[in-house]
Amino acid sequence: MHPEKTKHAFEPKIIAFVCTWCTYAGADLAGTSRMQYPANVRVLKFPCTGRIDPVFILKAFQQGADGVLVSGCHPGDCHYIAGNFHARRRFAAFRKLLEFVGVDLGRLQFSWVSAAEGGKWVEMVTGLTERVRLMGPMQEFKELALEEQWSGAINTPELQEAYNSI
Amino acid sequence: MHDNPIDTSIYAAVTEAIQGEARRILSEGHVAAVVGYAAARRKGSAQPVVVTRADDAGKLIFSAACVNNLAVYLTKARKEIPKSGKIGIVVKGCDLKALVGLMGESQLKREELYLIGVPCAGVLASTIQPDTALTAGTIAPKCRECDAHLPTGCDFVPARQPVTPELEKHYSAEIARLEAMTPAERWAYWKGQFKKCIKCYACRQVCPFCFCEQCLCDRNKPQMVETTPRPAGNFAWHIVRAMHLAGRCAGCAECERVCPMDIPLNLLNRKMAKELKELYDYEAGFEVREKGPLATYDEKDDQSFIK
Amino acid sequence: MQLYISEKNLKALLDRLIADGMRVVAPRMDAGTPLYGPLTDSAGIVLDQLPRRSAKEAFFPLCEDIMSYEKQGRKVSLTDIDPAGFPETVLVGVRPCDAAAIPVLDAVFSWDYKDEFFLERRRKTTIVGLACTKADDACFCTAVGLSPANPKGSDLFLTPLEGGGYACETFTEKGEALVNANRELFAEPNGSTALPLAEPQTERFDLKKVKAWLDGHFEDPAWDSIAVRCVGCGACAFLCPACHCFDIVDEGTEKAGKRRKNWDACGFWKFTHHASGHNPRDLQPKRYRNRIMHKFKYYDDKFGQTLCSGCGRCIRFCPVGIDIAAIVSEISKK
Amino acid sequence: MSRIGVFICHCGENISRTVDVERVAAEVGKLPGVAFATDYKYMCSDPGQGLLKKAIREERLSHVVVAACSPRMHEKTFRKAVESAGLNPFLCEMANIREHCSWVHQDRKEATVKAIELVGMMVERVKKNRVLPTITVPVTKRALVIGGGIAGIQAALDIADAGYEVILVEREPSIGGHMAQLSETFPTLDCSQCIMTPKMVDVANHPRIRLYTYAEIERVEGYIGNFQVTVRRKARSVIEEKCTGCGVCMEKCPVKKIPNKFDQNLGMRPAIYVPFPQAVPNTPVIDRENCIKFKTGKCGVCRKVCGPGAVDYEQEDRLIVEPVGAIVVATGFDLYSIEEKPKGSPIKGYGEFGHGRIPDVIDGMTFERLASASGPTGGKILRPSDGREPKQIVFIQCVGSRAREKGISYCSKICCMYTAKHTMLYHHKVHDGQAYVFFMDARTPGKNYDEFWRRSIEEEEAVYIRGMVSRLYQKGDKIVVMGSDIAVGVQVEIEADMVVLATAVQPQKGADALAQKLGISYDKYNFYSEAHAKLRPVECATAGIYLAGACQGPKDIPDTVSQASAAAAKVIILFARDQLEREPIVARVREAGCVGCFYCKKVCPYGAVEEKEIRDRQGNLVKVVAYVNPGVCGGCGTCQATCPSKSVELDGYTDEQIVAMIEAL
Repeated sequence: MHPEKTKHAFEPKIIAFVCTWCTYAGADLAGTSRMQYPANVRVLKFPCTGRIDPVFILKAFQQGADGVLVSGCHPGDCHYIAGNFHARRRFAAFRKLLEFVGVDLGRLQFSWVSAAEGGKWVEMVTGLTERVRLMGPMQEFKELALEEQWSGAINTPELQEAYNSI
Repeated sequence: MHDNPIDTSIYAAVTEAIQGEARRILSEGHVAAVVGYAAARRKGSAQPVVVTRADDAGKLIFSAACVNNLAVYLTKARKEIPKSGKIGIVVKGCDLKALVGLMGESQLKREELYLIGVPCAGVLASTIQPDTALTAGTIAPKCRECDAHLPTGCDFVPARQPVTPELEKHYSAEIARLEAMTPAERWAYWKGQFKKCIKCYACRQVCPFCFCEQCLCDRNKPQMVETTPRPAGNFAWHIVRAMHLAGRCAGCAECERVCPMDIPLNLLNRKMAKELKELYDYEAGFEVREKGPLATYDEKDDQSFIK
Repeated sequence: MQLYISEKNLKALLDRLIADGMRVVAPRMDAGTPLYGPLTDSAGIVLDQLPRRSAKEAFFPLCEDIMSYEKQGRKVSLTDIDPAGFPETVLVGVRPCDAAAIPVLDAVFSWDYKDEFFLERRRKTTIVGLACTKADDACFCTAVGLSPANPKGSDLFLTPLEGGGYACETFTEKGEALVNANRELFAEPNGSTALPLAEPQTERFDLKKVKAWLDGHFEDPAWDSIAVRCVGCGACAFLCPACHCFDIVDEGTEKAGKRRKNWDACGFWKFTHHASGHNPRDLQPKRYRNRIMHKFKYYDDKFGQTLCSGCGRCIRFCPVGIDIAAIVSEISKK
Repeated sequence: MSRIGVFICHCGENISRTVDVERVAAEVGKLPGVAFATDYKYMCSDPGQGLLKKAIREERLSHVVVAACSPRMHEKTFRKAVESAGLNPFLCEMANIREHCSWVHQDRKEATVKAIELVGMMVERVKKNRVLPTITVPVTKRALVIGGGIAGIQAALDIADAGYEVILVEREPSIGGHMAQLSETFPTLDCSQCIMTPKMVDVANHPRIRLYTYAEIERVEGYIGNFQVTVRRKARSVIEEKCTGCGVCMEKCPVKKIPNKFDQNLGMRPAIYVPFPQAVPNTPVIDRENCIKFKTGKCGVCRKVCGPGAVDYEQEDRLIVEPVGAIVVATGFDLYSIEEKPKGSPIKGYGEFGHGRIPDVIDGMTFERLASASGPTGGKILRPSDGREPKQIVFIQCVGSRAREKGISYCSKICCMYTAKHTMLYHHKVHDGQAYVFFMDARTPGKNYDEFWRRSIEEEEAVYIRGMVSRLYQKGDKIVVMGSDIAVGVQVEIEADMVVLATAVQPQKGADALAQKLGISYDKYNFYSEAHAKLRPVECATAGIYLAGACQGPKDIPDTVSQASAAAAKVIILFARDQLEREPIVARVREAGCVGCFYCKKVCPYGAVEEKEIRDRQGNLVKVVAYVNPGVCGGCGTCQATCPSKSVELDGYTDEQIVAMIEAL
């Protein structure tokens, strides 16, 4: 018997960028422990949070992510000594930039999840999914992607349909 | 208020001093060339010039129309400037900060430069006709919060003291205004601005720190940033640009000055500078530092935003 | 046909066109910058400033889709953009320098290959020109043989009058059709004299002499000194009413995307960069030389026209103060 | 055009129970570039791998995606299979549809959709994968062993006996560790020192073991086969090469009353001392905090009496760099001291047991010292407070361990057995005494362990009371222990003369700091994490580093010794090769785009980035660009994320691969 599943009107698309040593392993642990969490998340594995270029976060939003989770090893636990320390600064700056251009930071979550923290992984994914579900779809980048310069715009029914669908 | 004149009377004497020094270092063979400003056809206008002969030193000027940051001619736009020997360069205080940054990023060597510093009371804003008098209303926004009227650490600075009235700070006020908005309002503001962008890349080409030979945004395998000047691609470009300059830009505001679409690009740079100052107590351009704030870390860095 | 239209009626005309579903494109303020764009009502029109970008984008957009692709399984479906879908447009408030460049562009877009994207927009657009009463020292239309009152390229041309309103003259069927459909908004000329027109200060270039020099000086040390300051952006080409180079890019993902046509600029390093890594225009002076050559020699060689209408945008907005008027004037004296 | 093969694993029912694997195969089979898609019960099995290899050959596959468990589990398996079928192993990727999908979702539809997308992402990624050649690096055939307890000693001896040089580093002045402190050992009751000291001497005499005692690890750089370890040799103030170990200095030292940590502070030692008589090396160390010479500048007796002139007050810490190819970590454990709550410790404290307040409440290790013939009481069980023999003694088990509410949920594993041993030792020494044990369960799995435990009850008359102690307090010279006997269901109150607490086994202090230097992971208690709980219990996830003993989790001596030998075997296996193949996940510089800003060099944690001059044919300097030494590169990719022009790229995680995945969403 499975517990009854609540159906939601909006299922957000969540992309997670994680390091392979801690958070990916933590997510594996959540699996081996048979913990349950929303199926909205798609995990992209990196060697280290140090490898995560802010452009990827931007790209994820542009490609239709409603929420982005970035997670790696706790400070001091980096398999590569200091990758997460560099990442921490990079992300601290980048989120300020995103905030300044009007991205609601509720959609962008950073966390440290160690290989031992399967539960924390579940908590992070569930928390972000639920928060973004309440916030609704990330309209801004989707609208932007459909917008044309006035001079190049053509008013086709397909375009209108695409607009209406978001 | 806005038509309060700003005293630029020292510029004549500064011009004379620059010419004299350029003539001396060229004729004595200290430098192979001097990068400076020269008058151009339009009334009151100035443009960058490379002087290689002492006889041409008289072409050099300094005026409120000498807006360019010439640092760009020492890096990527350098190809046509004589390679051998020291280069002399005319620098305002704001330009000097870029040079300092470039030294930290292994792009320039101090010993290969002869710095002619300019005591500067300010230059004209980008949309102002070059023959306009400098006033509180026509001065470039960056000059309103200038903290480097007199460049330091130069090889030569004309002994003149610019008179610099206290002006209302433009960027701090704009940052505060935007910060007070809701995310949706800020998004709408920037969307409106970025929509105008035509991807002429003038901002990139004049930036002393955009010295990459191949810009990431020009690459197509993979295409990290769309090259089309549509709203989506424009937004991405400006975010990437601001992020790449974070911790490096010292506020010469060339990007904003040259933008033919009046996009307030330096506002993004100043916001990032403000954040990095608050987070890591770092300000670009004051001393040659090997590592900028995003090339280093402290184990105790703030991580209140990380769960 | 010579008529008079008051400022009020001009606005009424625009509002009526808009209400009828016509796209009315005119200069208006866009986030603080004067730019051409579709009006939602006549109140937004801004006629006292030269728009930052030229009128060419009404025919040659900054960026346009020309095709889209979508993969479904192993099938790839391609959809062409049908120019028939382009909207009927009235382009209002076009200054002589902008309007004059448009027929010049007809030549290149209908030469061997007929560019339906450009030509269909041309067919569907009525151009309402406007004489200039102001000029700054970057303006040089008179230097290339045009003038602040030259109606070249306009279907309908407006000249501001003393005491308000405009003298209105039609030059084409399209212009006449626009007037006839809204005849009651126009009146017979009332005898007012035109406002004093602008007088750009640049002396007229001897374009023949300029071309003659260019013919013989592909290699010349002058290029180095002219372009030593050029930093290689595209501002001049993008603001120019006559520059028309474009780049075609595919954008999208493995699944779906668009083929797009974007403005390009010969000042860019990438413009002639070969896939091999070789770049025949390896240094900035060679790129800037192409800009001058194209405007005053190549286009003349091919179409007998000059690719410059003297709007002065490239002078005003060159980040490093390159002044094409000064350069061409210099050449004409050689 | 790629010809990708996609293989969807059922994992028995582990995946197929939740994910419609046939549907996944059908859907991804439609993706452009996918030439073959199938599902199979167990992809990792022999027939599964056979299927994969057959398809590669018959379908002329160019790339492979295996959708199964975590790549952390089987990536190597499938890459090896792919390689044996003639494809470059790095053209194979795994989609994790078990740990990240079927095991964490219950809704079949959602899980199937997710699985299709996860596989789709990997299909797009693998299209951008490049052939990566394996990189070979030389192996430095010397090992570092950290910790000189029984684990470190065993590992060092085994490796050295196999013919390789070993550097053994011990923090304390002598090797021996906790085992040297023990009295007798379960389940045989042989004297700990009798079996330990010969091994210590073996270490000291071994021609291939270089022993650094009173030394700590300062810094670890490099990677498997090629570590550079900086060892800090703390100033001993005695020159080891000169000292003969005669002991005159210790006799003459005017400071005598310093509590000896080795004796759990019950015995005393001088300021110049060896921790115990059988110490190896038998070279004293000056405790500078308590030495009069160092405190006041006066004295200097030890230098005066030292014949060989070995005492050197000016000695300073020395940093020694040792190149090694493998590292065994054997830092052992410590007993949780409930009198003080260590900073950052998850344990909340056991104030109710009076440890530290009531002198005759001691921990198990203190009891060991009391029972040891070489201990402070010469092997007599005497109360620390008044030196009387306790006639009633209470042992309390699981103090700290298995107490989730206190912060530790694990079992310390050794306490049941050592408490049983303590009751026996007590009974042997205090014939008229009575031992009581409060316990939750007796955990005695091990050869002859249960027999041993039963003996303590049946033959040695210990009274085992199932239940926990709620409170104890001092009453006159007695300690009143109040507890419950849940077997009978009554409250019990015992007036004891001494109470022994079996406190939890914890990692050594500073275990986390050492892990950070080594770049190995650890759990929330600071026990070091093995690469796989079952199949790689000795290896760390960081290649070239191995674990032995209680630093990985509570262990008794036989388990510790077994693991130490296992770790040694792993090291010997590594050293059996001259060249080591390493994963070619390294950064490479695209010199054409590099402008030499050296941001990569600034952020590289390995110092792998060098400056390289590019010259034209005439020899003129064109530019200076970055060069990544593939042997030193750790493969984190921080350089690429930092490089403004993306002119450095991490193989295996290129921007193209990552963007392809993002775009597949």
